[in-house]
Amino acid sequence: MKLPMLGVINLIHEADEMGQLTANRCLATVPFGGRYRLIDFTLSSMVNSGIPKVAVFAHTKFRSLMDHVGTGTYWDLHRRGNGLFVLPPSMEDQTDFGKGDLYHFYRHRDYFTRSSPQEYVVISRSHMVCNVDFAKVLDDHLERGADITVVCKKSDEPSPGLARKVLVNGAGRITEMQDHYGRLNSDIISMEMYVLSKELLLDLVETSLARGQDHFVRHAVGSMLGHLKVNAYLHEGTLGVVNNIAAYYRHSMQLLQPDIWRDLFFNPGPIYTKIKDEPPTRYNSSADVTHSLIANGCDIEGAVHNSILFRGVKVRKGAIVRNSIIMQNGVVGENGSLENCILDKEVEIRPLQHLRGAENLPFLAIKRKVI
Amino acid sequence: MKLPMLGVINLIHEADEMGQLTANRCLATVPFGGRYRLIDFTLSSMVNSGIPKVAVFAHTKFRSLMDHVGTGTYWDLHRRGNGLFVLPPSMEDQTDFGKGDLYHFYRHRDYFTRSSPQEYVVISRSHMVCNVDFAKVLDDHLERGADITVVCKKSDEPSPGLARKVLVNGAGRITEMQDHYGRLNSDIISMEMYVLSKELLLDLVETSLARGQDHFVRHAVGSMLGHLKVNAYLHEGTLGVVNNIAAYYRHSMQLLQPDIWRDLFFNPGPIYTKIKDEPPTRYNSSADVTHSLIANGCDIEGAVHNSILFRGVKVRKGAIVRNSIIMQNGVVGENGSLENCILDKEVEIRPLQHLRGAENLPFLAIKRKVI
Amino acid sequence: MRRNECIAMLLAGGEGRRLGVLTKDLAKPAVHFGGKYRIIDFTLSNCIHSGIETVGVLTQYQPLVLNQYLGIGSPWGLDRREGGMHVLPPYVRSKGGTWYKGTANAIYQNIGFIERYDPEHVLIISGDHIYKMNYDLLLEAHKEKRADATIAVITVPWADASRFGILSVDEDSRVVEFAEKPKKPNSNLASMGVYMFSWPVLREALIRDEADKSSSNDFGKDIIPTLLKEQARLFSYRFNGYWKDVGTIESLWQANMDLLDDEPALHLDDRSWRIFSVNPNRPAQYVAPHAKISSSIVNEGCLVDGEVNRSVLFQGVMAAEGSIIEDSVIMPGAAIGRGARVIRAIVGEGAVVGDGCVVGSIDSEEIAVVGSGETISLKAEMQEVEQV
Amino acid sequence: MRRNECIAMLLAGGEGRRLGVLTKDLAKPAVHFGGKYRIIDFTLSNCIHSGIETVGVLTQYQPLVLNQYLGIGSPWGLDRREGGMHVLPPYVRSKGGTWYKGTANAIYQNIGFIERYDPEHVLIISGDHIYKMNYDLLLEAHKEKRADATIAVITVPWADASRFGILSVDEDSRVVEFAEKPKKPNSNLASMGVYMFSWPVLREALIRDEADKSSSNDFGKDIIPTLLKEQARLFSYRFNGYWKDVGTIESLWQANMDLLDDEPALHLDDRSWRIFSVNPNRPAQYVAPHAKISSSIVNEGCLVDGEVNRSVLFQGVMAAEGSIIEDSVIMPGAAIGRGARVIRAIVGEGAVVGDGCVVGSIDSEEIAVVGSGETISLKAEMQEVEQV
Repeated sequence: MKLPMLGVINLIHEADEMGQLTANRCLATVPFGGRYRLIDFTLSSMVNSGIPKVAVFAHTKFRSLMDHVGTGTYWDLHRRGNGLFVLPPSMEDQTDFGKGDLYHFYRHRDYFTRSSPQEYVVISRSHMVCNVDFAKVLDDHLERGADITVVCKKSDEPSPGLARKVLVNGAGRITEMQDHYGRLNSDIISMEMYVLSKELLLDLVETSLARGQDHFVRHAVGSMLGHLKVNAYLHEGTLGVVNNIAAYYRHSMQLLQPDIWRDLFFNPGPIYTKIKDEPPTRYNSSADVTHSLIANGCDIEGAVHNSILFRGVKVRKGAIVRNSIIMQNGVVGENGSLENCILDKEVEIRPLQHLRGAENLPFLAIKRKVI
Repeated sequence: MKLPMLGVINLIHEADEMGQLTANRCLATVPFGGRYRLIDFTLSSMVNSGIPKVAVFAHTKFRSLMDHVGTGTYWDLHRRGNGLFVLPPSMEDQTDFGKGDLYHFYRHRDYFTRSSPQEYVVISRSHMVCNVDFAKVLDDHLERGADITVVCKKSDEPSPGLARKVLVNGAGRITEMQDHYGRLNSDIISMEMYVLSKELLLDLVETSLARGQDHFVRHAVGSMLGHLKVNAYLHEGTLGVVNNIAAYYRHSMQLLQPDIWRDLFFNPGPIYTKIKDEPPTRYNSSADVTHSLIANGCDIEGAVHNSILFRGVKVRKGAIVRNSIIMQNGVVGENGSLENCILDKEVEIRPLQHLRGAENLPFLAIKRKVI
Repeated sequence: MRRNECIAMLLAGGEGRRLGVLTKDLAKPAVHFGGKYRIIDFTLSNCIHSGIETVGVLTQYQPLVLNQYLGIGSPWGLDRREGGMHVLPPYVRSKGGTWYKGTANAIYQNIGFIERYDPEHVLIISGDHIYKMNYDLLLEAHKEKRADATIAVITVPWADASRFGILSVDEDSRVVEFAEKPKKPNSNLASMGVYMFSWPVLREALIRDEADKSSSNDFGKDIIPTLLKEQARLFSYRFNGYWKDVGTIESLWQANMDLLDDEPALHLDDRSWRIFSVNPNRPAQYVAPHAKISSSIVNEGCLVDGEVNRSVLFQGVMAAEGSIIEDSVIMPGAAIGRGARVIRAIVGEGAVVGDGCVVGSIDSEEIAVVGSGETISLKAEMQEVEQV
Repeated sequence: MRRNECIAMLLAGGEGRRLGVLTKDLAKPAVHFGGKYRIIDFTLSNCIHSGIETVGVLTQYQPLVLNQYLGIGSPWGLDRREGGMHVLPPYVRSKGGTWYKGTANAIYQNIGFIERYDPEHVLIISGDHIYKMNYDLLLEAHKEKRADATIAVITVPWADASRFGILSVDEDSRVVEFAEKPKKPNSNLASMGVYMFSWPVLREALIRDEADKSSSNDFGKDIIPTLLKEQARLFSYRFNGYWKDVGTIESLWQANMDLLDDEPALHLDDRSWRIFSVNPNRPAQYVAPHAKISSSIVNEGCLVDGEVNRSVLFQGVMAAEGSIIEDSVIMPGAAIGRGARVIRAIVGEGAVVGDGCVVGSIDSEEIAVVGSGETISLKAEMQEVEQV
């Protein structure tokens, strides 16, 4: 059942254009999908795939991360000898902060060398909203004798999120990789999940650093495409690249398609998150809710259409919520209205207040604001 | 049962002259007493006193801290709504690091304002090795109508550790406070445990910061001695001020007095620590152990006198250990000898190696060294 | 071990025969309630909110699901190093063993457990009731009166009084009469089955009761009447909140319906008195473009594509396109097919109401019940008709 | 739920009558062993190390301490979201309930539990034995032979063979004969009470065995002989490590003594096969200036001021100045007074051997026993003498 693979969720210098949503939290803990945080998707995928140990390489603003993941109980990672490790950046001196991720991999190398039995590693990010079976990826990796296997997604409709594009040849080998601002013309993007042997990883880390290179994907993988067999594994399921506001809004709204709801949350396994003891949601006699995703603990007296309500949101009498996302404990006062809005946690909209953003530029309210 | 008091263990700029022992860990997690870390004493005291919530204000090198305390399970602090919070320093920019503790208190003020029912706070450090009943301190604080109550220790025999001295008048009020390098002549030292109301604390934090002062004890307490009623509460039990090597060695060796062993570990409550699944200690047919403290998982074939062995230490045949402290998983090879030594975790002493430090300057071996 | 002022003993052995197919594999305290909870969640949450951190849970009938559900008490904050929650099934002793004979015998058999904690007071409660109560206030009243035992009481309609244990009390709230299900009640103060005892008094009463071969070993029938006869200091403590014994299909259904008023008598969304439960961890519920939901409670993981009115939907319920659910309770994981209609009914855990099927009727007095795991399909219905 | 290849059912109902005063309030699997452990720690640790994460623990006799000890299995890493450890006491069903009649009946009554996990194989083990075994290798052998059942066996001295279930096997390790405690054994291969069954085969065998009114519903006496008679594919799997059934005072004492050799047959300090346990959380042991300890095992929280030789001291034992402990086992929290001598003895949990008292003797064949919580004092000894 247990996969011979370690998990790493690498938060170091993760591409983040989320503006106010990451003012006081890291990208990994941005709330998503009514009750989750972005990191839940990758973390649950790893657990469901049978990966017994996962390390999160934290970097900045990770208090929310520590609070959210704790010792991993909610992901069933509270194992003897630990299943979940949150590793803060080592900070010998203040310049360490700006150094590339390979430098931090090196500082965390104990994690790899001490977890003896697992031979393989998957290095991932936290902002890919998906449900992946890494057991299949490892099978593919071994079957095709790859040095590195990159989980990729082929899509006609590009996500507004920032993603690295790859060029794949007929044999499924990656021949070219470019950062999101590159000009490469390809409909395949990297999901930033890299499977390789622990031995190769440690070799790449040390060799790259010795050459003065400190970026895992650009240097340790990208510059080695000619020397190493780097394969693409195409993920079939749904994917959201969530690292800017446009992508956040678009991929949130996609959850209102029942096929995507089912695919993301149940297939191949369930997505876990931190438990809160919210009661079920109450629909008042005057509630009018259609085409929406509603988390627990909401109390709805008004109208909600085409929207996502997180846990504990109150929509008062006569209020109308359209095409909006309201995070935890938000309140929409009587006869207020929202259209194309994203409210961060604990925002209160006063009675009779009307807010309207644009479909391609939603109105964003920061945490705990009273409007 | 529950005390109306929050606990804070403040690691920010904690006085630390422990040299190599804190090269890769914070003072709070320096191993002590065979199986504990320094922070265990204050943390267990708080829990045994009925303090329901404890925050640890972390600062540097706190990975070992996160690993050690986890979510507080071993201290029975894994409560609904959380009993233990490890709060990393917020780092908006890199200069935040050097700022005084009041600045960080301010950044963590949510912890005080959100834990509504508790009216009082105790602010402590991690390097005071003692077993204190904070319920008694709070009783004293309320009975005598103090603004701030400082837990103090009166002692004829000054600890080699760095401590703040205080002058106490006949009414038990503190009239003068000086840092360890001060010239104040007094046999009473501060145990750096300050009890005050949450309201006063928040007032002091904001007022001091607004005046450009950022040091809790020097500014918020010390400079207010004329304005506020700052009382001393004299602790009766044993105390070790452990923040330099001399104090570390001296207070460790004091544990070999059965009275101190009993007083520190059982009175008024037990000291908790992270559980490891070590087997009981094995004494071989050739073992010769006297006047020592031996943790679990040791395997002793040689001689151990007047020493402290942490968990999993092996003393091979013919080896002799005297007046020494050997931390977790240390190995003393056949016919080796140690006298007046402190070995950090996982040090291996080769067969026939002989090491000898001085009583007032023990030989110190760094973690994982093979000698 | 620090001395406990008060520990609780929770009677969770109820068989709940009158709940029929809903308790086939389930002890009554494990029956689902309120869209998310099991009945026992209420008393366990009451304990932790009242500062009682040592709770013995006495199980007997069908404890498998209940034991698994309770675990070591973590969901209720009762996984403590000292005290905490302990499940106490009957067990064989050196001289052989018996099942608990009555509520008093159940406590008698666990005197050893209670003595480990050396409490001053013992609270006896039952896992069958739905209410939010601060037992600490009961304890305060008990101590103030220097009572031997204090019985929590609630005012019931006179018409219902003969279904309860009825107390008559004097101006000082002291109990002067106690009658178990009296035909002609002298009062409408009913015992809630919540007793605060001084432990030495209870201990002695239990030992004497056990020695009395004619006793049925029950609190209401034996222990309380005997203490009253002996002029022990028995007091009543009046509770004014919502309280319900959900012993029948009708009352289980009604208690669920009670939650659906715009201003319900029992608030589940009270942040200072959260009802803790084992959380199912499902995604947010999905409401389809043409769904209608009103006056209802819906839990995580539901997918609603029909009309839901005055109903309670537990986690993972699927209500397909065109389905209508009214005045009903749909237990976890049940599926209601396309165009199916469920009215005045309880649909059990994992049950399936097939496309186009009809369960219950607005005109029926009785609540229709679909048992846990049952499947109702049009084909089966037609076959039944054919057989007639 | 993901399908489980193999789940374990652990029989922990043993009453251990022959352990006398040591099991008065304790099921046998909860008996202390090896300075820190309880006997059941070994099988539970074996399970998790072998990759078996679903374990049903069948309790019956005196389960209170055992239940509390087991909790939800966290110490053994068995508190899992799916599967994990479940304690299964006997319980009342709709038609009334009975205690487990025999080992096979205990499993029969929990067929419902097993089917929830839909396993391919079921491992039957007992909580009474001390050994470290990788059940995954047993499963591999079982699958390789495409066996219906595979029985773990160990070679015993011919002289002891008549105390065990004895198997005769052919070159292919197939079982050709099985005799429960034969007077004239044909082999010295003894069953360890560790059985790997293919679940469909076991399920059917249990149902048929239950229907047979003449059966004693025991694995060794009924299930295995019947399967053998029916020519089912029964194989043996040879185990070469340390294995001990600690059913008597003598064998419990001997198993503890086995740990004290400089090169013991059973290693407790094996980091790849840790024996997990509930850790007592006591300070490091204190050895006084004039103490002498050799060939012994001493746990946390002990305070040794005397001489300890060839003995096992559990957590929190106090051995006062001038005391002598030899060839003995001192259970948790026991206190040995000044100048007291304990020789060839087992001193129970929390017992007190007063100053100057003598327990046991080097010349005695039998192991002296001081019961849990008992106090032995010179005064009492003298009084006894006076009464004679």
